[in-house]
Amino acid sequence: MDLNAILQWPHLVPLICALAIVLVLPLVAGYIVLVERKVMADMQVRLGPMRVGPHGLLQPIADALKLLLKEDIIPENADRYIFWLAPLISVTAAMLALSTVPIGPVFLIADLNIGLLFILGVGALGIFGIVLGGWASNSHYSLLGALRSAAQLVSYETSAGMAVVGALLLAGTLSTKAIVERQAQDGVWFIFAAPVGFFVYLVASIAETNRAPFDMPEAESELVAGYMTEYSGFRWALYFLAEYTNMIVVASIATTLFLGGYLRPFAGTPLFDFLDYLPALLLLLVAGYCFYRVPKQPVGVQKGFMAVVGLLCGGMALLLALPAAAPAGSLLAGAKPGLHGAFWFVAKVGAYLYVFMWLRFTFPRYRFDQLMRLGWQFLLPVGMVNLAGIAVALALHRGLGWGVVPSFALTTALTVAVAAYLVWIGEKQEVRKIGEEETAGNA
Amino acid sequence: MTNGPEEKQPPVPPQAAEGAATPVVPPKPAAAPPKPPAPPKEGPVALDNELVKRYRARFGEALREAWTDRKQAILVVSLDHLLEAAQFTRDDEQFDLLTDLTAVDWPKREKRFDLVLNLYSFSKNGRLRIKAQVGEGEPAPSVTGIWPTADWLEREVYDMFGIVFSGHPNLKRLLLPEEWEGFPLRKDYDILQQDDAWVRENLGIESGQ
Amino acid sequence: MGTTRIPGGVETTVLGADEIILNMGPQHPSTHGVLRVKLRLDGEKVAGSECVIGYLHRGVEKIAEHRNYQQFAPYVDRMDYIAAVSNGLGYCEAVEKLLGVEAPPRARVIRTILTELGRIASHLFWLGTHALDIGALTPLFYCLREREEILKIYENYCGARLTTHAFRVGGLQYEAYDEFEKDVERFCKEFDRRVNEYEALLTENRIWVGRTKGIGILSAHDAIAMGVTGPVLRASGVQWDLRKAIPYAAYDQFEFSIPTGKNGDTYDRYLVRMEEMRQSRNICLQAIEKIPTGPILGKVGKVLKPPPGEVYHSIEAPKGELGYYIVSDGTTQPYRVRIRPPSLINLEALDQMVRGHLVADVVAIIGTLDIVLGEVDR
Amino acid sequence: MLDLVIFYFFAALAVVSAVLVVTRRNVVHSAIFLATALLATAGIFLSLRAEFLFIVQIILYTGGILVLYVFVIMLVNLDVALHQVQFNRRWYVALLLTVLLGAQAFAAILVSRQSLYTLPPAPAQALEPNTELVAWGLFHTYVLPFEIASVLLLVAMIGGVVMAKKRI
Repeated sequence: MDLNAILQWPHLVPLICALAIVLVLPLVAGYIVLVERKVMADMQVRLGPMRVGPHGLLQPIADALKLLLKEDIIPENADRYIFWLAPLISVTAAMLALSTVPIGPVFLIADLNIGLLFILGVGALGIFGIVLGGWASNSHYSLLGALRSAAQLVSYETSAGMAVVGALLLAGTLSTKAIVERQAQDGVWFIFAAPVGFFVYLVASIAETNRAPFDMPEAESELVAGYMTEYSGFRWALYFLAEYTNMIVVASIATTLFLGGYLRPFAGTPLFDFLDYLPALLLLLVAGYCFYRVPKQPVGVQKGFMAVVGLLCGGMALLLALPAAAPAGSLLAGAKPGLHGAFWFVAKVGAYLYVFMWLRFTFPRYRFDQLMRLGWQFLLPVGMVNLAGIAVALALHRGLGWGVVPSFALTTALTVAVAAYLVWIGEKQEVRKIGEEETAGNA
Repeated sequence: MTNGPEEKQPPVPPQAAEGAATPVVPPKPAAAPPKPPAPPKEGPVALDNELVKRYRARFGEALREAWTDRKQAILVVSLDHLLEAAQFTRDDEQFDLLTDLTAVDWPKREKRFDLVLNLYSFSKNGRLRIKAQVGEGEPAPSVTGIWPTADWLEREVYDMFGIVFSGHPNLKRLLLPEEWEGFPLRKDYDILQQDDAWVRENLGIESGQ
Repeated sequence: MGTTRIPGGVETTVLGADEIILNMGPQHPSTHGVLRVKLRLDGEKVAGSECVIGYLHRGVEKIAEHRNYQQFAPYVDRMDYIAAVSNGLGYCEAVEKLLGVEAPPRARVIRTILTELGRIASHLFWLGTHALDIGALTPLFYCLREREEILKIYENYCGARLTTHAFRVGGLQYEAYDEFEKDVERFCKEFDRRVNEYEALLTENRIWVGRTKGIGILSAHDAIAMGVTGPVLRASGVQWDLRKAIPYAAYDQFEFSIPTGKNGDTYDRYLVRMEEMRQSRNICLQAIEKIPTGPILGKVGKVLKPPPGEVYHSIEAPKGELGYYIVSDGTTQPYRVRIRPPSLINLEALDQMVRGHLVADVVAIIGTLDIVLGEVDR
Repeated sequence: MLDLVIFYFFAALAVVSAVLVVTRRNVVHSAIFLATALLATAGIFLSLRAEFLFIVQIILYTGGILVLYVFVIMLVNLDVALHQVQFNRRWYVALLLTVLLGAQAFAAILVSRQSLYTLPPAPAQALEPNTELVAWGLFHTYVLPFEIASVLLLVAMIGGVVMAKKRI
């Protein structure tokens, strides 16, 4: 069998991608944790992990090993089978959801024509893992955490759904790849057409992934670790993996729907073609910094590892630079959309995740009822109004022949006004509630 | 007059200067100008000011004694009238803050415990100490109905001295385990002593020492 | 909530169908040590609570009866270890009162400075952990950064950071070190900006306000009935601070105001403590300007033998009124030492404050009471 | 061939888990098997290339309704059911009904056997994206019945809220 036939095999790329997801994702999740810790440390005037590997670069691996070697405890009165099954459900659902995410025009497991629905639907199955895990642990903390989680996920899924549907109206298709292509055609990322929708999705996605300030189910200071309280070792790691995979999933959806997916900024404008060199330059900078740090490492092994990291970054820079510089039509230039697409996609997902972390270290935690109120009384109405607004804008544009900018500007302004009104109403309610409590206390 | 160490103190004529105008005297202790060390007479001084007169008028013989010690007013009432006196102190004399409630053990005395209530009045900015003597096994009236804060304080006294408070809503040990034997702050409870059986059973060690 | 409120106690009502008992602690991340709270929950609403304490009971009051007056001084540092200096101040002043001596002016001013620094350190620690309980991770680290500066001053002064044992009966243990004023001044100058920084993170934050406003309301009347003192009482609108009401140490020489709250909720307690930190800083700045010269130790003998009698002396510790009731029988050992721990008595109000709130609020309320279990249990 | 294997796999899974749903005593186990049965059905839809139905099955039944079931099960303590006899004496009535229902279904298959087998198999690749087909059917061809059904559901929903909430 010759090479060409293998390359032409339609299942080759999906297979590679699937393998990559299953095998590499734990590593990626581990490094996201490391990045999170580093970001947190930076915001909290400290250094974060520094011991394992240079600048703590091997920390995720050490953590994974530790988790694997930990004692696996199943509580005595737990439902053993469900206890065992629950984390698996969570992880499987999260990973399945990744299968229709277009990491680049090529790197895609399945281009279903219901792609986005698939991500949403399968992703939501993860809730079973959480609820069942919480129930099977036979502990109040776990059960309360699980119930909170279920309620929270169901509530915010509706808001997220509204935001997603808004963007889908713009795209006119459910296929993830086609959505991105549509943004390329229109020459605008949907975040600019539906900024309110993006905001709603941002908030809802944080809540859906149970991240601070919405990390009710695992509010450490109240419910210890929520549904994960009784879990330890590898099973706990699976939950953790599911959580971070879910973060990647929601970030991918946001990237695909609102941030132009794998498109370069100003993809259609030749004037900005120099941006093609940006990825390579960035990585080169990182590589340079790594080499600069090499002599400062304390031990030989660490020096070596730092150099390897530098080399890896350098290699990737080369990989990204060559297609950009190669003459059009050559084999290398043919690889450009794929490689650069992947870079931009990962960069956008990373930026989205950074916002997650930033919020987490800045805000206190919502209380459960406040979170519910925010979801149902603010986010959902705003999402609906946003959806209606987009529909109206499209009707104005397509039906009445208005310009794109005025029609969208008008509806967006209206949506923002409604949102502001809702905030005002909420504020008033809050004040009244406090007043009532006071009088009740005095009576 | 059987009152522990205070016995030794000979009765002294009523202190006139500070006690009369403001009934309770927690005079500004560290007053602004650092006075030359001419400390006032330390130790108990019998007290007979307006406040005491009011108490005497109200309770008569039930007010056993009144004196100041380090310029702090102390009243001793009989145990039967403690509750009444407490009510009077809070409502009429406006000592609305029960700062502290504790006990002192005088094992050689006939009634071995002193129940000590430290009170503070916001309106007078003054303190008052009310004492009552409690014998072993004799129930003391609970003042939780007057100052709710007495709840835990009485539980602690019960915990440490074994004084039972009648009318307390939830009298059980506060700091020590429920099943503990003995009352550690009594003078006959040695500092090395502990409930060995409890320690053995619940902690699984031979001795806490 | 028609049930009679019996603070601290739990009614023996039959559990309703929807009621569960949730046990918080003694090993729980937000009970600040080994506090155990048994919560009776109606759904997620708290229907009642009972505190189980004593896990850290060391019998400090019993130990006191078997040590002489000086030997016992270091023990009190182990009660409220977050603000150990205050404990020492209260004890030393109480014994001084018992003896009828006074610390020299220089000692009193330095005591004031160190105690106020201790108050700032304690409030900082409270702020960090309280914010952490409510889910804000970051303020803790900023607070600890500032607290570290204070601990460094302590370390330079007496060699210890936490349980300082900085004072002794009759004055000070050590003379202030050369750079003392400069260090305190540098810290105070810097600190003002830092407090503003914390306030920028929290005071106007919608989530923070939402989590703390209207939570754990304690009216002035209830607060006095429950005997709570310190910032908790002041947040309920009672302008009462022992530093002003019955001045001790050198507080009568300095200008400062007593911040009070209005609603007596968690948010007001937060604001009161933030303002107290600023006031403490003011006191420190004033105090370093006029540290008098002179001896640091008054005329006390090597052996302390107070005449028989008793004394109650209390100071405004960061947590509230810290009182010492000492009975002397004329020997070198106290006959009885009773410590009035502010944390214990403030904690007693917990039951009243948590009723009708959610579990999440219980955590906020425990945080806002600012208890130290070392002091609660002694 | 592969299609057939996939079909039988999912069909067997659906039937077996459906049986387990009613035989398990533990309600949560039943719920899990119900989820499995629903997912297996979704799998059959997918093998028929009815992608939209497949995902609707998952989102609505598994992700929506079943989550609610599980939610309720967790809230209500159902330990009692564990100790109860689940098949009571009237089992023969149920059996009779089941047999009748089965016979009816079987008869229907027999009668329509002719027409079922004469339908030409749909060419998989030639199908239009069936999301659009479904949308066309719902919002164009059968828009009136669809709207009527929607209003009915809305009424039911409001009724449910009113009944559940004591005080609005």
